[in-house]
Amino acid sequence: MKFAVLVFPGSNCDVDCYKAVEETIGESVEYVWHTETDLSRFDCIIVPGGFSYGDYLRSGAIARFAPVMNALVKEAEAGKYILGICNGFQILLESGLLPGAMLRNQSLKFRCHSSNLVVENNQTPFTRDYAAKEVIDIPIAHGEGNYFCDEATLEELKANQQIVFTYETNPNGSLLDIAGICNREGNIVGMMPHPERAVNQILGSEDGKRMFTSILKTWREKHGAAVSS
Amino acid sequence: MAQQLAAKEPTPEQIADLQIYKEMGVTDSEYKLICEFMGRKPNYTEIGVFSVMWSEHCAYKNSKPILKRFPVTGPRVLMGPGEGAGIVDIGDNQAVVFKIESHNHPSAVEPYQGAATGVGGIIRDIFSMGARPVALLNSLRFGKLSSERVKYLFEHVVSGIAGYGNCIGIPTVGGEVMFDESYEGNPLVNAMCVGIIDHDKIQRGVAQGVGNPVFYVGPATGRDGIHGATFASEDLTEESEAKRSAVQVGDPFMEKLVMEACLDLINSGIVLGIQDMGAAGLTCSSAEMASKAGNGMDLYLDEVPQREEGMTPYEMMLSESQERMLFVVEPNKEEQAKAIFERWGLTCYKVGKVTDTGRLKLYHQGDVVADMPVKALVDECPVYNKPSEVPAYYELNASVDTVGYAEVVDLDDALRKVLASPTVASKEWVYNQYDHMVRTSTAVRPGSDAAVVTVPGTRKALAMTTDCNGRYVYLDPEVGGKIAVSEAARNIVCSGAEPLAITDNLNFGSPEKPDIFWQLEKAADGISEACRQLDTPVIGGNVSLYNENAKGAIYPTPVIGMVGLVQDVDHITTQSFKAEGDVILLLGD
Amino acid sequence: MIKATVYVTIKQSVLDPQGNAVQGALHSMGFQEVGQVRVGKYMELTLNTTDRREAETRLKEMCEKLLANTVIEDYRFELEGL
Amino acid sequence: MIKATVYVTIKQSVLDPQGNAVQGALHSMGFQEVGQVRVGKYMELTLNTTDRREAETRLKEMCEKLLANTVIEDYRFELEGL
Ligand SMILES: Nc1ncnc2c1ncn2[C@@H]1O[C@H](COP(=O)(O)OP(=O)(O)O)[C@@H](O)[C@H]1O
Repeated sequence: MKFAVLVFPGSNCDVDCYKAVEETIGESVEYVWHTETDLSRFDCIIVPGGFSYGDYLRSGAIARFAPVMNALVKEAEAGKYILGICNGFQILLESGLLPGAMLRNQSLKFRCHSSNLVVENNQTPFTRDYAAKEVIDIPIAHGEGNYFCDEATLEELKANQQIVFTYETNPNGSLLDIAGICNREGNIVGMMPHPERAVNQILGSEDGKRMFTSILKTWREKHGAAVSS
Repeated sequence: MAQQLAAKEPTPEQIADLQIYKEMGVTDSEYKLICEFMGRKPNYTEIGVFSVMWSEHCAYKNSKPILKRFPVTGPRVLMGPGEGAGIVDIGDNQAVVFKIESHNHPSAVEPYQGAATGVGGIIRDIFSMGARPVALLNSLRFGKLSSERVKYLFEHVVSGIAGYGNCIGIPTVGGEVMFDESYEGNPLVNAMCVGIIDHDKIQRGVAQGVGNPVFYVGPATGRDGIHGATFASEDLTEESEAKRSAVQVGDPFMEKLVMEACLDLINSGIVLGIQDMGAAGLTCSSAEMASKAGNGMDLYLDEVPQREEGMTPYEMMLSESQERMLFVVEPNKEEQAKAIFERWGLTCYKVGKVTDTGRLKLYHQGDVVADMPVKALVDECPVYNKPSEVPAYYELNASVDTVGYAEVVDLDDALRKVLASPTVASKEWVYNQYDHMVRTSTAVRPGSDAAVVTVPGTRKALAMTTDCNGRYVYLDPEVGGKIAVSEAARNIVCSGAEPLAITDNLNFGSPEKPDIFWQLEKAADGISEACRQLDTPVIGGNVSLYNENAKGAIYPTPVIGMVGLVQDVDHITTQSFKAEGDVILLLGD
Repeated sequence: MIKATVYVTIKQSVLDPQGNAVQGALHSMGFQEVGQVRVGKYMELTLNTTDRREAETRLKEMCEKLLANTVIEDYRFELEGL
Repeated sequence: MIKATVYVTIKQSVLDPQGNAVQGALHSMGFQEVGQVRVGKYMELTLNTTDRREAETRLKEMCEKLLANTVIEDYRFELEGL
């Protein structure tokens, strides 16, 4: 399975995502520069966290116009797996690949700490190795993670099981404690917490690992068990 | 045009007659000395350049005799004080690079930007050595939290540190915060950065090779912080409040790009010398780089990108616009360097060349607007041995009966009071605003004794801490200095690491006062003694003097930043009790 | 040259964390008369064009695409010849 | 009730990283005509008072103390009866 980690000017969790793929599932992974225009060789594309373009104006707003984003939209439509983490989630929202928008944390402060998430939907390609309603420990680190969408969208999210993770204790004021959502088809997941920071006991938690094993398992099933990498 | 701009500036004669140099912090005798080195009266640009090069901040003219006391060598020290940061061997061809620096005065005026640019500055010191910055720490002191101004300063300093470190993606893993009246109006904001480097990648700030081009990279130069370096060496007055509009604004996004591009440039192996433009920007970096190579430098100021129109040579040379670097490559490597920066969306500008004249020569709009001997700028600032005197309070305290105090009866109440004091209380509110996990190497997060950061690709880790109790140092500077180093060492050892070396930030009052100078001397003696005993040489540091307000000087606060080596991540230990029934032992007496 | 001024505000239906925080701070500072507070962005752009009509179309495009996020924000702008 | 509109802008001599980033983004999106961009704040406050004079004095105080950081920002405001 081939992973891409996008790199925008100001991305800073790109290295962490790359390492996480290597360490958890050992699949092939490549950095892809924001100027590239073809992502068709990849099976899963990770949009990492950080402060793309300094998060100036609104987080994710400027990154959305990078050339690589057209390619990302194309692969999204083709059903490739896409995971947006933190700033990556914000970019997916700004680009319209996921519905809604981010407001500043209610406290107006950046918050970085461990946080307990409830797995609301364990049927997505990224979450099938978790149990339904399982509580997992995945850290957060963001200043704008206060998820918002209008009522109609929220109803849709609920109706289609698009809410993937919620916070046990809401750290930012997000609607319905939302920590992560997916698109209707389920191939695109965006989340504020950082699974790539929870792949090793030395970092405090290993609960993020199963996001990577889940996606590998899904892909293998789809492509026949014979394919190993 | 050059004449026109210059016409608004005082002439060399006016500078002499009206003693304009004094406004720049140059004394009469220093001015005379400068005239001798120049062989004539300096013009406005030249005296400006001298004034910053001869400020305490750049020349350490009052503190040099103090710094001489420190032990600075050891079998593991690869680079001691003098360069951007010190470097210590950690085996396997790897080394740790670290340094602490203050941004006290800028933070008192504009806490968010002051603290943010302090972080930006120390990061540049680390990556300009060729190292990858892997962790940040900060040591903060404020007045009592009951005051509105202190709350404002505290809140904005913390968000400034967070704003910069989080954006650039270097985890802020530790530090300390203390509150005491003595820091009222004079907060201390010290930032430390730790980096990792391979031995063969170590860079120096030298302008090598006569004829080689000198490049500028980073954002355009504006009128930011003009005279910031001398400003930092003056007492805070009502007047300095009015100098506010010269506040530098940090752009961590820009620094991220500059950092990645510079590390790529260094890895490509084509850099001959590189230095950041810190205090006194272009002046300090160009003069120091030329001096270290024993060369001279010509700068073409028209080539310097400018943010504002009509900037004078004086303004360009003294600007403290942030996130800028100066570097030298061979002429045939120019295109390669440009391509590396372009990939990061940056432009580098050829602004000068290395010469064999031993002079710093500035060209602007067709004229030579300044021509100064490099050696005089960098090495010839007079060093002062200030008078020192035992303060009256010290003798008074020495005679106080410390045994006769009433015994504490209500221990519960006493404990509660101690725990409730902001200095002792949990600092979670602070460090939860810092991204302390990015780079996924943080093995021990803030909240324990020292933070521990793993060294990628090895079983090793680095433990790091900052410590100082200004009250102890005030009561007895020598003992207090020893305590600061020892406390840092205990924090390191308790994390499973062997202490390697320290960096220090000497935050003191005005050295012109004999009792303050005495504090400085004694504290340095204490630090030196502890460092000798513990085999932790001083590999770099920073001096911040004149931390005074109307009520007097701050507590003498020599902040110690210490780094230790954990040989194997399995040796990492943390503070918390682990399991019921475990035995608790008390070590020491 | 045309000078454009763009105002971006958070929609009435959306909670404005910054506005609430400012309101709270003003109250605690004794400015009890302060009712609702909304915090938005104010941008000044110079446009190298003299064609006002075109400037208007282009600016609208900039706002829709980048300057405002219409999921949560409203915008309006003014143009002024220089 | 009085409606106050406050405009906070970064002083001309002070670097505006956000403005620069927006300018760069607009250029790369093909809006070449965009010259300088400066990003500031725009606030709307309702004031529970009818005394315009007083509102003015009080608002000035709010700006100086909280709404603007006068070290690096300028502000101006408008008042309007509701
Ligand atoms: N300014 C700061 N930045 C980051 N971490 C901090 C800061 N201040 C305190 N900390 C962290 O909080 C913890 C407790 O700090 P402190 O109360 O000073 O305890 P100690 O006396 O054990 O150092 C330490 O882990 C320290 O690194």
